[in-house]
Amino acid sequence: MNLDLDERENAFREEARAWLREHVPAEPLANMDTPEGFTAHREWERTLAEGGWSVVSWPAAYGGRDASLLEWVLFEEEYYRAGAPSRVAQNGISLLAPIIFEYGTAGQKERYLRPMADGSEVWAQAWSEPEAGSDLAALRSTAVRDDARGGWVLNGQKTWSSRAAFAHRGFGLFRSDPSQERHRGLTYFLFPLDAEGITVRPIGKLDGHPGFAEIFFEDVFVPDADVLGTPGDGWRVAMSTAGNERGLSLRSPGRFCAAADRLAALWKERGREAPASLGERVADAWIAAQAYRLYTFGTVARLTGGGDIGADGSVNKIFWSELDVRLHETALDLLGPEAELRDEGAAAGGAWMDGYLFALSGPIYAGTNEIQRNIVAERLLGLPRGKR
Amino acid sequence: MNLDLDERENAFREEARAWLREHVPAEPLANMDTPEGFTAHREWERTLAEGGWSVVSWPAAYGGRDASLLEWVLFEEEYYRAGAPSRVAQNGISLLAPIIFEYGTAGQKERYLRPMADGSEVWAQAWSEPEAGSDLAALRSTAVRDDARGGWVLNGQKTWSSRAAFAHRGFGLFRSDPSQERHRGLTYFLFPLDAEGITVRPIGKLDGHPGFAEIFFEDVFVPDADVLGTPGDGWRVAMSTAGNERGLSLRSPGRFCAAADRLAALWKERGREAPASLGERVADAWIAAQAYRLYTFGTVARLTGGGDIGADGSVNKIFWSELDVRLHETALDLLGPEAELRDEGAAAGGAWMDGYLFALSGPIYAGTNEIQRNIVAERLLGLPRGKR
Amino acid sequence: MRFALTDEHRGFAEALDDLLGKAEVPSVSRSWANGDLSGGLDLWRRLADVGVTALRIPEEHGGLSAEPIDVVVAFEALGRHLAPGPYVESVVLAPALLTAAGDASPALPALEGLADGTAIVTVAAPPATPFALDADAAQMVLHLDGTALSIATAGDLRVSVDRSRRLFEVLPGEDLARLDDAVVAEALDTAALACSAQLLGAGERALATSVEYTKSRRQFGRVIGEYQALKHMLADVRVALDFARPLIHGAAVSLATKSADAPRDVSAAKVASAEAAYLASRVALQTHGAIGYTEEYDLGLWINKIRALVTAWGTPAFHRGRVLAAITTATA
Amino acid sequence: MRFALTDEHRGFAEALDDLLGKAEVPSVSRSWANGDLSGGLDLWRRLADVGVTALRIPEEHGGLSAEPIDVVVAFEALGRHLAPGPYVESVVLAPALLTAAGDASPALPALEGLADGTAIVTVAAPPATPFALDADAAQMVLHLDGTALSIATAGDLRVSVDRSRRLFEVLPGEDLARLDDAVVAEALDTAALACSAQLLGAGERALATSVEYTKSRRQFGRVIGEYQALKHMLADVRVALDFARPLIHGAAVSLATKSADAPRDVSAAKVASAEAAYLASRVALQTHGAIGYTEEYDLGLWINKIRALVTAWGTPAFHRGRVLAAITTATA
Repeated sequence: MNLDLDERENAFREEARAWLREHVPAEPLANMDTPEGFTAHREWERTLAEGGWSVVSWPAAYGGRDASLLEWVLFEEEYYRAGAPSRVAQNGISLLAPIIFEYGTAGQKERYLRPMADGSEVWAQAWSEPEAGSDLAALRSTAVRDDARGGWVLNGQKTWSSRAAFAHRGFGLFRSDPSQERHRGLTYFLFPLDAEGITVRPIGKLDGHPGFAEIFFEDVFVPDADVLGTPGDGWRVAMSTAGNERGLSLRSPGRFCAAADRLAALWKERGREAPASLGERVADAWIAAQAYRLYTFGTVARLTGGGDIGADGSVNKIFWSELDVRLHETALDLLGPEAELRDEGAAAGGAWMDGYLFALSGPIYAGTNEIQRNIVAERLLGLPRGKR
Repeated sequence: MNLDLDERENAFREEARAWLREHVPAEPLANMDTPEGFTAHREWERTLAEGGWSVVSWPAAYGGRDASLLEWVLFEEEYYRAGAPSRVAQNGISLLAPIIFEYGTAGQKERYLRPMADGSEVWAQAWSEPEAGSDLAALRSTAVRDDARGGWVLNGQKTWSSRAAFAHRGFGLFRSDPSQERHRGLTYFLFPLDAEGITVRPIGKLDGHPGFAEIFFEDVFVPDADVLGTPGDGWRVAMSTAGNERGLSLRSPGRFCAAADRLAALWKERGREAPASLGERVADAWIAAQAYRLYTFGTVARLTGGGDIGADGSVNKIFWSELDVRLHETALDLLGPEAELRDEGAAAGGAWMDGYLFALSGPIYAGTNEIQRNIVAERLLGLPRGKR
Repeated sequence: MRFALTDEHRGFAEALDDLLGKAEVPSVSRSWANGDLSGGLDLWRRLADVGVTALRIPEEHGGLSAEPIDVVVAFEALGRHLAPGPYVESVVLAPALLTAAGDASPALPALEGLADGTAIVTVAAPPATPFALDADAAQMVLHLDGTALSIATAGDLRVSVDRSRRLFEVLPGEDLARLDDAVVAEALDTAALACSAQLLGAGERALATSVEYTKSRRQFGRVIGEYQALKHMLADVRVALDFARPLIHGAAVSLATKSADAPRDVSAAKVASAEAAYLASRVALQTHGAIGYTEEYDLGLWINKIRALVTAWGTPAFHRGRVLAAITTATA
Repeated sequence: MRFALTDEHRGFAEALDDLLGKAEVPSVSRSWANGDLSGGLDLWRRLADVGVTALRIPEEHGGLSAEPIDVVVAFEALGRHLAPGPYVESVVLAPALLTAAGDASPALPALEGLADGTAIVTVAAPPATPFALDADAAQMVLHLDGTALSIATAGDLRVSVDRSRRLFEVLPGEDLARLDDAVVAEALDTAALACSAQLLGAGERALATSVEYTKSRRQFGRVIGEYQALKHMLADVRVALDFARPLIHGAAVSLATKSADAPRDVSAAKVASAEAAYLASRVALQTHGAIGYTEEYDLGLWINKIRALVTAWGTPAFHRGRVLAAITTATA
């Protein structure tokens, strides 16, 4: 039981810290869900890639550093501590890339990974449909075989596709075997968002920016080369992504630890005028972030020892998403009557309110926390599935 | 919209206040679920009755004062503000008496009400059975017709019978028609707890005192005179009690307002050494008690205007039971390392911990708060019953 | 004692619900947020026609001399329907300040215009209310600094999470009047009460929308309103709102009777209504899922409104502090 | 970095679970509460046989010089199984104090007896720990006042909500030794850590009991564990406990490495474990219903134990205050 870093890990961390100190933009970039912000964030991805920091855990052959899981966590800690920008390439790197590494063909790896790593191609996920939200297996979008052209023809509608308003490419599941239901007969496809037959309709989020979109498919042809994994096997392929999304990779502790440190600083600055009770909530937020950090180190040890995340991903997701909301609520309460401000003149340039609005999506997305609690109760505690 | 008292109400309140100031014991009585405490509490009931304050809302003919609903609330406020003892006769007065007034025969009224009002006969409720807790309609205890003797023969087992360890008489439902299921074919019986064939096994509560008991029935004969309401109609008869128990009558706002005032005093005494956050929780507890008080005045207005409580009784029960727990948790947190003490040397003679342990039963009894939330969701919000 | 709304109150509430229900207020609110005030000003005039703007104007100035409980009834409706504009300022606070200032300064506007809705006045009253809401919709911006009242100039427009709250910085002018402490305190308390009622109305709407949605949205083969987890969340919102309302009504009675407990009671009402409405908004988002998180679905307007009002007219911490101070003095 | 228990730790935990699981500890605890200490003292000796009492005694005095993480492993088991007796005092705190006092006073007992379980020492350390736990089971009562250590006389027996916690008032004697500030701080922090581990174990047991009960108890024609409301409550307990554990392990590492952050980390651990265990106890009561509220059903022993430990060795408010002080200094 220790928290020691070895020489290589220390060196890795020092190098990351030094590079970030040098390169992180002094001024925050515009919101990534605006045209100018999207461009700025892609440029930042290119800068990261040039420094070799965009995909540290990938093999060097694809622009990574073969970083261990622990090193990835350390990098993320440094990244957020440095106040570096949000990752516009996140969906591709976190959700899609692990699948490409596991199921992708040599051609897919060659074609997609490097442009993903340097921000030249940004990916959007296309899971949900209007009638398939929490109940993802209810999806209805179809893929029909086109032997003549050697591919598939997609029809239907996806929604809540993060980044799709500006992204270049998308990935998602389609029902390729109409005789099958629910989790069977689905296929995992990759497609350009400017393909013929695709219409993207941006959707504004609570903060007013088009952070997600609907995607309409009308006879969209996708060649066999862009099927990921085996046709019909899409659910299994995708669920390894879902596990990632809920688990370690999407929300590293660095994010919350950095936010908790900023909150402590805010308390130090404003606490004198604020009610003392908020001090206890600041402490609670810090404790929760620290718990998440240490929990993650425990997960790293388990995964490194060959274990897998399994339903603990749900425990993880419930915890970080609720911690994130509470932490930002505490910050807003500290800001008093100015809490509602979002402009650049607001405290931290409105970052607390923006962070709060972002945090509100946590308990909803990637499987609502209600779904996660079902999973924890049934898979970890062994309670009967029943009718709920 | 006003909170004004008229002359009669003011006079009533003044009289109650003056009498209580004179008569409330200076020292707290022993816990009512001990032999000596039970005796002391019965004596207190007799004192109350002699002053005409034991059953203020009953008709004068039965020892009451024909007090209006509002006057009853006012009396309760004064009662708890005066720090008067818990009411050992509560179950009879609150749960059974309303039923006797509505469904009882002249003989039953004559026989049972006065001894109930002066504490000479204490009643225990006998609703639950080992397999019928939240699901009361699953009860299995039976009543078999005995025409020869002009009555019924009871068999079975009741449990969680409050006060039954020391009480004189009990009331409860038995299945009198074995061909019927669930809510049908039940009959409401009154019986002496020392009847032949009855065995009472006291059960200690978390506080160590036998606050409830199991009651075993083995061929217990009950004459027709002790059937309350029509045989087979027991569910309907009893449910008007359940509504009472959950609603206004069992937990008057006076109890919580007095506790909140004591909490404010404790904060005043100890707040300087306590963390400031507890001050906010003291405020929250007081606000909740005040909300409950005003809500009750609103309910009084509605009931006086001919409305009925209905599913709002569930809203009520959820609120007071959770307020009670939070209020006592706050007090314990204020007491710091001494919070765990329960002896006479503890702050307020251990009353905070005793009150806390008592409060813990609130979210469980008289229909768990989970059941109450189902009722609120389905009956007030109109959500579909479904499979839950 | 009769602690209940009268038939007149209910009639007034129904009239407002009827008027506002037909006015497509969410769309008016969106335009207002974008600086197109025409729809909102039109709505202002129609609300003036049914008496809303005259509520707190003395009868001798063409108003209704209405009680705080009437304010509560009106503002619950305004909150439920999301009406944009400086209602708290112009309908509740400014009349009290201007009445108190009396003829002290001819520079101050006449009450008659406020009463009939032809004039709109907004007010900044730091520290709790540092900005002037919707100054560009008002003919005049007042600035209240302690008991000193002045006419202010609107400065920069700030951005609130609720974009229909157009917050302007203010540059105070010369003092025009010094008001009585007690008058200022009562005026600010009545404003906080109006805000509490708005929160209650907004919370009720968030709950109603959620109930409606969960009754129709299907997932896993059944309507999601069948799931016990959602039922219980929604039930908790019902409970919270049901117990916030009597505190608001009680505070209205305290203000009406000039009770010494009025500050305590207003604070209790603001704390409870903010908490209940916020819970309603969080549960609404959670029951709706992603669609509730969108700008185009109207629910988001209420979610953002509630978030902004939680800290308006005194933060929960400020109001809890007032309650604590009052009850620890009282139980001496 | 390897932030995980070793096989040795797991083996130790299993051995303790095995020993305690067969010892009918709830019944031992009930007797202990009634003043019949024989069963508990017998259990003490058996735990001494597997090394529990020697953990924090230096090797040169016949002990194991074990790390804080070993203490954590042991005390989680003690909490899970409800072992009565002054374990925190005699196994964790007294060894540190006596080792530090060294030969300063021959009046102090020898460490060897503590190590082999033949001696039991309890400690009062006001203000956080004003009473001496189970003084009638101890050969000696120590009193720690700041850094001053004395031998105390046990006074009146007080009544805790957890009746197996026999709290005695103390009459301090003459100072026997003045200890180093840092040593005292570390000793008290290690005691708070042990208490945190007890809480974690007790919380885990409350959860396990609840899960088992909800899988078998039937109401309305099905097992109550099918109800989503109960599922979600229990899931929240799982989450809370899972995130308290790494804080406890992290604090053990901080203490082992003499980190300057140790007080902060111990406090974080105590806050989180108290909160998680308390949640576990509340949910346990709520899932069990009336049976959980009875004295005779064992669950109540854990419920009362957890309630008492929440405020033991520093209240949550005290520990939150330490965290806040540490993090606002660090982020200067």
